[in-house]
Amino acid sequence: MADERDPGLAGDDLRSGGGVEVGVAGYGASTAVLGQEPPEARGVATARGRALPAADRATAVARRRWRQLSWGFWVATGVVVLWILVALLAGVLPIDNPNNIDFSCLASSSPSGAHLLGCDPAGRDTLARVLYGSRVSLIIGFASIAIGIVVGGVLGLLAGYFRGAIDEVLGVVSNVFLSFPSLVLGLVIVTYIGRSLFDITLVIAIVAWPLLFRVVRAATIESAQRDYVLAAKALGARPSRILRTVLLSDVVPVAITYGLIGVALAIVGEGALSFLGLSVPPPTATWGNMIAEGANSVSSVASSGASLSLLLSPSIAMFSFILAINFMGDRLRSVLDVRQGVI
Amino acid sequence: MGARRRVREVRPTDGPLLEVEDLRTYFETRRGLVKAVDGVSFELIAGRTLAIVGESGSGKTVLSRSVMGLLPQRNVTREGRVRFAGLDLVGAPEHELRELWGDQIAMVFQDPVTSLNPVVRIGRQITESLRHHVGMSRSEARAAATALLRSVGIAEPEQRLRWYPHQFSGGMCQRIVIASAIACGPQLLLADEPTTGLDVTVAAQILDLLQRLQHERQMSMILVSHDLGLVAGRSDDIIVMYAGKVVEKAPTATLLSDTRMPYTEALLRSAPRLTDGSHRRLPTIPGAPPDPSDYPAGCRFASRCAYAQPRCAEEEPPLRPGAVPEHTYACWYPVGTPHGAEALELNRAGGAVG
Amino acid sequence: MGVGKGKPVMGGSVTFGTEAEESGMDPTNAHFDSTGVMYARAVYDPLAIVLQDGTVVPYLAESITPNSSYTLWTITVRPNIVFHDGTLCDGAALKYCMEAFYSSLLTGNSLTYWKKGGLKQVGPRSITVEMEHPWVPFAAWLAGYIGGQIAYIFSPTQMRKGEAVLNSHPVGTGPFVYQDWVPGSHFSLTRNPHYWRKDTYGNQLPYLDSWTFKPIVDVSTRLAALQSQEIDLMHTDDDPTILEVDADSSLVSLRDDELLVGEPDCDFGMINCQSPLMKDIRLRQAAAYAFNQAEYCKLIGKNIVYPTNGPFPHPSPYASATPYPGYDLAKAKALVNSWTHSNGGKAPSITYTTTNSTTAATSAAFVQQLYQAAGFQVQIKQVQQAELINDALLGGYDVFSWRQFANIDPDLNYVFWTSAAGPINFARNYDPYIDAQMNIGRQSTDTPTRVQAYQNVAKQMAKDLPYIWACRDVWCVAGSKQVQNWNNPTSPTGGRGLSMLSGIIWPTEVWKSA
Amino acid sequence: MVALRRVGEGLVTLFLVALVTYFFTSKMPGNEAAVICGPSGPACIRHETALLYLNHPFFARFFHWLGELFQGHLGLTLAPPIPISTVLLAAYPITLELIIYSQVIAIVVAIPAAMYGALRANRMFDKVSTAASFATLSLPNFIVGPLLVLIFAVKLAWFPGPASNVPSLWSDPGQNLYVMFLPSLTLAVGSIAVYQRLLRADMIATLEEDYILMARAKGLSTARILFRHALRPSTFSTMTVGGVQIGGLIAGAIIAETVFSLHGLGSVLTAAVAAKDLPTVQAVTIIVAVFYILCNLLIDFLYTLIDPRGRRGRRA
Repeated sequence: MADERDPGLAGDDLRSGGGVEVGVAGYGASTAVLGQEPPEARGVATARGRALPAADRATAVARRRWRQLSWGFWVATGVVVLWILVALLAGVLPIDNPNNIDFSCLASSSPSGAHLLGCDPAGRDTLARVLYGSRVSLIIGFASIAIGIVVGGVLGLLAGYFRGAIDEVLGVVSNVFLSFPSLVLGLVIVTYIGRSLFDITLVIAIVAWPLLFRVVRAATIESAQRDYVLAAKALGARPSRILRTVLLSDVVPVAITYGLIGVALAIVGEGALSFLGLSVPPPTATWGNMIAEGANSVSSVASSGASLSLLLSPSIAMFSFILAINFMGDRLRSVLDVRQGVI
Repeated sequence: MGARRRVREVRPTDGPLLEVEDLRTYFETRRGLVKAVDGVSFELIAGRTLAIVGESGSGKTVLSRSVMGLLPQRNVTREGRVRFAGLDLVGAPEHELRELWGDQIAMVFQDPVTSLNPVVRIGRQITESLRHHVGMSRSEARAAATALLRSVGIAEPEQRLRWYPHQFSGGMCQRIVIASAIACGPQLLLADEPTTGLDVTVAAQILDLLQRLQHERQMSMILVSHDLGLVAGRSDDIIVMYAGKVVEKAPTATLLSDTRMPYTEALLRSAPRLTDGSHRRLPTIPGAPPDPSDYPAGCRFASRCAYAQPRCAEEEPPLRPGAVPEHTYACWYPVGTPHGAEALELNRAGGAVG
Repeated sequence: MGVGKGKPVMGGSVTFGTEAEESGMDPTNAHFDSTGVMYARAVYDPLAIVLQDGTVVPYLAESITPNSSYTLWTITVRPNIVFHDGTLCDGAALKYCMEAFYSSLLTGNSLTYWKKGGLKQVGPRSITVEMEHPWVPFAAWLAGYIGGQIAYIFSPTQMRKGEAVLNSHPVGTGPFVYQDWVPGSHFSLTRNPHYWRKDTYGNQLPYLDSWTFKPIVDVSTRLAALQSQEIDLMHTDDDPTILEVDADSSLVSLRDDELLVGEPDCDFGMINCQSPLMKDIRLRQAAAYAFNQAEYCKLIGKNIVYPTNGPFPHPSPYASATPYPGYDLAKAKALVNSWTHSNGGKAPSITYTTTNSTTAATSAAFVQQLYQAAGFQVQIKQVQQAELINDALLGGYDVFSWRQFANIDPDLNYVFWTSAAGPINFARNYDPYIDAQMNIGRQSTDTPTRVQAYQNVAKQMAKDLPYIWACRDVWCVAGSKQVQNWNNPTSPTGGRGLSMLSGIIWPTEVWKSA
Repeated sequence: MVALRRVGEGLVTLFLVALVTYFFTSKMPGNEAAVICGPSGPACIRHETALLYLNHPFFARFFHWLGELFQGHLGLTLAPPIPISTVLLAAYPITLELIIYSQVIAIVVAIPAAMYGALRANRMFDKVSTAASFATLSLPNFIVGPLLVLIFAVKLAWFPGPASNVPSLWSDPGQNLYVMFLPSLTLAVGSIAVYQRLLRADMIATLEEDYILMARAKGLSTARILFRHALRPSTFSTMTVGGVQIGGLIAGAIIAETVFSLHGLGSVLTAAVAAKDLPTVQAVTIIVAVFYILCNLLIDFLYTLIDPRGRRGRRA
């Protein structure tokens, strides 16, 4: 249909780069993106089999979609799984105790055979601390988002399906929480709740639920207006049944996709609190407090290979995990056809 | 219009204002090479109106843009010859073309609402080419724009200059687009389906406006349309395009009275007439145009043609002259000839056409 | 060193990087630590100054004289001295301040010897303080070291302006005038043009136009700031940092390890003697036996510091042998075992609280290893500096990593060691014998008797074990070479003052070469 | 009408924000007093408790606090008792400068990068810059900051490192910009990535629009088309996100101030949280939230300026 093309300024693949895709974690900035109302969808394929029963449609579409995942997705998944394994198995890996002090490593703490990534100024093995540090990040990242998805998801479904007063109230409540910059809200709640592993998980869940609430609510509203839902309603199906169908076919992919990005955001959030010295207190190793220590030791003039390793090792660990999980989220989103503008 | 600072002076020549010779425009796409314009030739005498007619997908829009050179910068092949006022436009670098665009050659696009930048006041959209090409000062350009708006029939032009496009109706928008296109007094105006999306009355008004402006300013005009009926009374010559090629070309009156190409005939039949009853169902042409990246051998219309014979699918018909010298067409079994009648009869008997 | 020599230059400004921010500048209300004492010395004047040999001589005061039984002290301030706000610093002002100190919930704790209503103005510039009992080293309290905040005389006018006004905007008679305080960022002062002191050349003091304190809690950042000349002076007791200072030839530094006056700071594990676990003496003994002082001072203290057996390490005049239990792992294990047996077979699980600096982390992990070797379960809790004192006050701890007790006279630790002052005895070791010895130390005029009393205190502590001694602590003040004369304070009569104790110097006579 | 409604909503949100802030920062009575009193003992705690209204029910305390807030009484920091307003007045320029400078850097870098990428979509530059943006979005600024210190302050020594004195912009603009460059860049890196992605995507869509073709047919130069015609309509998503971006920027400022030991609102807040200085936490939080809400209102307003069709507010 060359005739209908607009020979504009752009190159050939005009449509391929379109769409708003900044729902990537890493910043408050992108937390921010999650908090947005839907911008008008542009160039979104809507040729979905609307008339098909939801379940058939879902499986058929899913089968086709899984094949579209690139090798990059599987590499990213591999990285994420690897870190999960590390976090689970840190205790049985052949590494030092992360709080153990090697006094021979205090003086010359550059990377060596005994300490592959060197030691921190306190003589603790950097490799061990990086690997153990994954525990705090991963536990808080996954647990807080799990809580957030359960709370935000249920509320979002209810608000999106029933609308009315419940939607209004929840909308105002989530709005209030979103009126704080996320890190500031986190800091305020830390003052109130405390800084144990469980406390920080709770803090991040409190910060995260309004975002997940919005995502799920928007997806539910969109889904509730689909023909097959309207038809089911007209036929007198019970709300619980409709919610189950809607939940299965339309909302779960959205929740999973944004949940993944949420995990990355939660880990960044925990990292920021840790970096500020306001997350799980030392001596527990976290990526955030290690980066803070590394930052301090590189800024003093007497920086060495050890302080470089102390800064770079946890940074690379965190970056690799966040990048991988963001990439997974991004690929899943495009493959599951979660509307980029859905929130 | 004040002191013009022309970047390039275009001298009037004796010959036609525009000569197009074997123009080809191909797009490289993932699905293959799309031959949107596949060897088109025509001439346009200064002051005349040429209509290019065809269905969507026939290549007429690309042709109009290709004539101008207004094509994407990558993955496009444009071959042949386009001479405008003695200048060769094919192969000319874009910065040279830009000096002509908007100044000597202007274009009016299909959809007036999307052709205007929604976030820019219409005043600036009209004056920017004046300021750019003619070098007018802000106030000069403003005065000129006011006059232009008045000439395209917009009341209270001074106030309206400060309006945004969304504050106007579709018809008004098209008037504004036209005003901005003719701002610099181009010699050639390309109007690409200027009435799409407008209702019939407004469409007629727009076309009348274009005709009036053309006469007043002695422009040449190329009017691209899918509606043969609409352009019939407003053009001097008509080119009928199908699948990237010219299939019939004639002065308007000749084409209407002495149609040769079955495709033209089909287009004519599908055009509404004022004499028709309001509920007459228009016949449509069965089938769809061929895939532009994979044209069939022979006549490209053959698969949809009521006259088609085996030869049509094998041998591509050349353009051949009709009764008057300005009339050419490409068909083995032309309408209104014994050959054609015979072929049609044969197909009717075979039941190929209902 | 480039300090103290040459002809002073007028003008310039100096920034001092401190280890912490202060909680306030009202001496009746805010507890001054090393940083606070320096802040106070810049804006206030103490009534007295301690000299290099330990004698206390008048400073803002013209005279400080006791009666023969040390139960009535007469303090007279110098003539014609005015506060920064123009208020005259006279006998009335002095009485006002002393009354405020007496009624303050903070400093009143230290003044239990004062007779109620025993404060009288006896002349235009003089007051008398009547004591219940003799208070021999009272003058040391007026020299303004840690605990001796009653030395700092403030403007009554400012105090009367309302609660917290003085605390945030101090007005004294000192060499510098309060200009601006943004907590956590800077405490800025400008030269007091009407200061009462002149130097030996007759120049008006202070030399500098302005003085700024800049709290930089992280020690490596503080050192980096000094090296990049963002600040001119800093103090620290962080041993790895002291080594870095030594290695940097562009810096001039001074340590307080040759001190012969009073006692230095010590590093120790402070035990909460009332905590459910640690009130059992066996566990305190086990903790002492388990602690390898020699290794600790070598590895953590970088050999800058050395072990101590009590609050008066060598070369303090009060140093002596004590029955402090040295490192003996077998005895430690046996004691923990015996405790475990009598407590249902569960090993004692204690919390070890410390700050969150790198050195603190290293130290805590080392201590953890030592204690775990003896059979303790040890949880390390690292808190921010700001939280530390509250945790100590509220008493919710087992063992605290602590640094304290530097002073010019052991009597200044009266409130911390006796049962008189409640929660300020952070270790909550309420021992009548120690109370009695501290009173002897305070009331005796005989120096050997005093020394004996404090040595008895040290010996008793070695039995009560409220403190698990690690090492004496060494402070270091470091500066760039342009900053002069910060180690060389003088008394108004030209006597050589104590140069530096626990990171505290005098800003008054500092100058900066061009 | 719409504006009035927005303002009304804003006020309600502000009230609730204040309530949430107060809820999370008012602990059990007594604790705050204990922190104030330090070594001064229980008598002091009782005194302070009464003074601080701590022995009243939650809502009484809340409205008392809100009343004080309305009169501009932010109270005193816990220790030392400096008026919180003094502290905030000294701190806010750093934070504001950080945010503004970073956005200037981000815009200067992101707009050309996005334009060039969109113009040559899916070619080398575009692919590299898009991938770089994606990666950058996974790089938290507490990693970016130390890396910038390491490279530009420690190794290359081009810029001053942490704990530098920042002269005010008015007294010494050159030095101010010089010292603030690295901290601002720390914040800018994330913004660049966000803006590049959004602008590029929108720009690609805009370049397909008819009016761009029309502008081209007028013979305008590419630069003119990009800046005059394509840029503004391509900023809607960026603007929408930009409002919320400010939340991220405030978070980033907290981090950057910590990395570079700058005394801004972020370090005031962090120190206050660490010291459990509740009045200061309350004051900073409420001010930051107000700032954030106002910024979003402002962006709504800018949005209608940029999109003349959008008299209905932000595209939602």
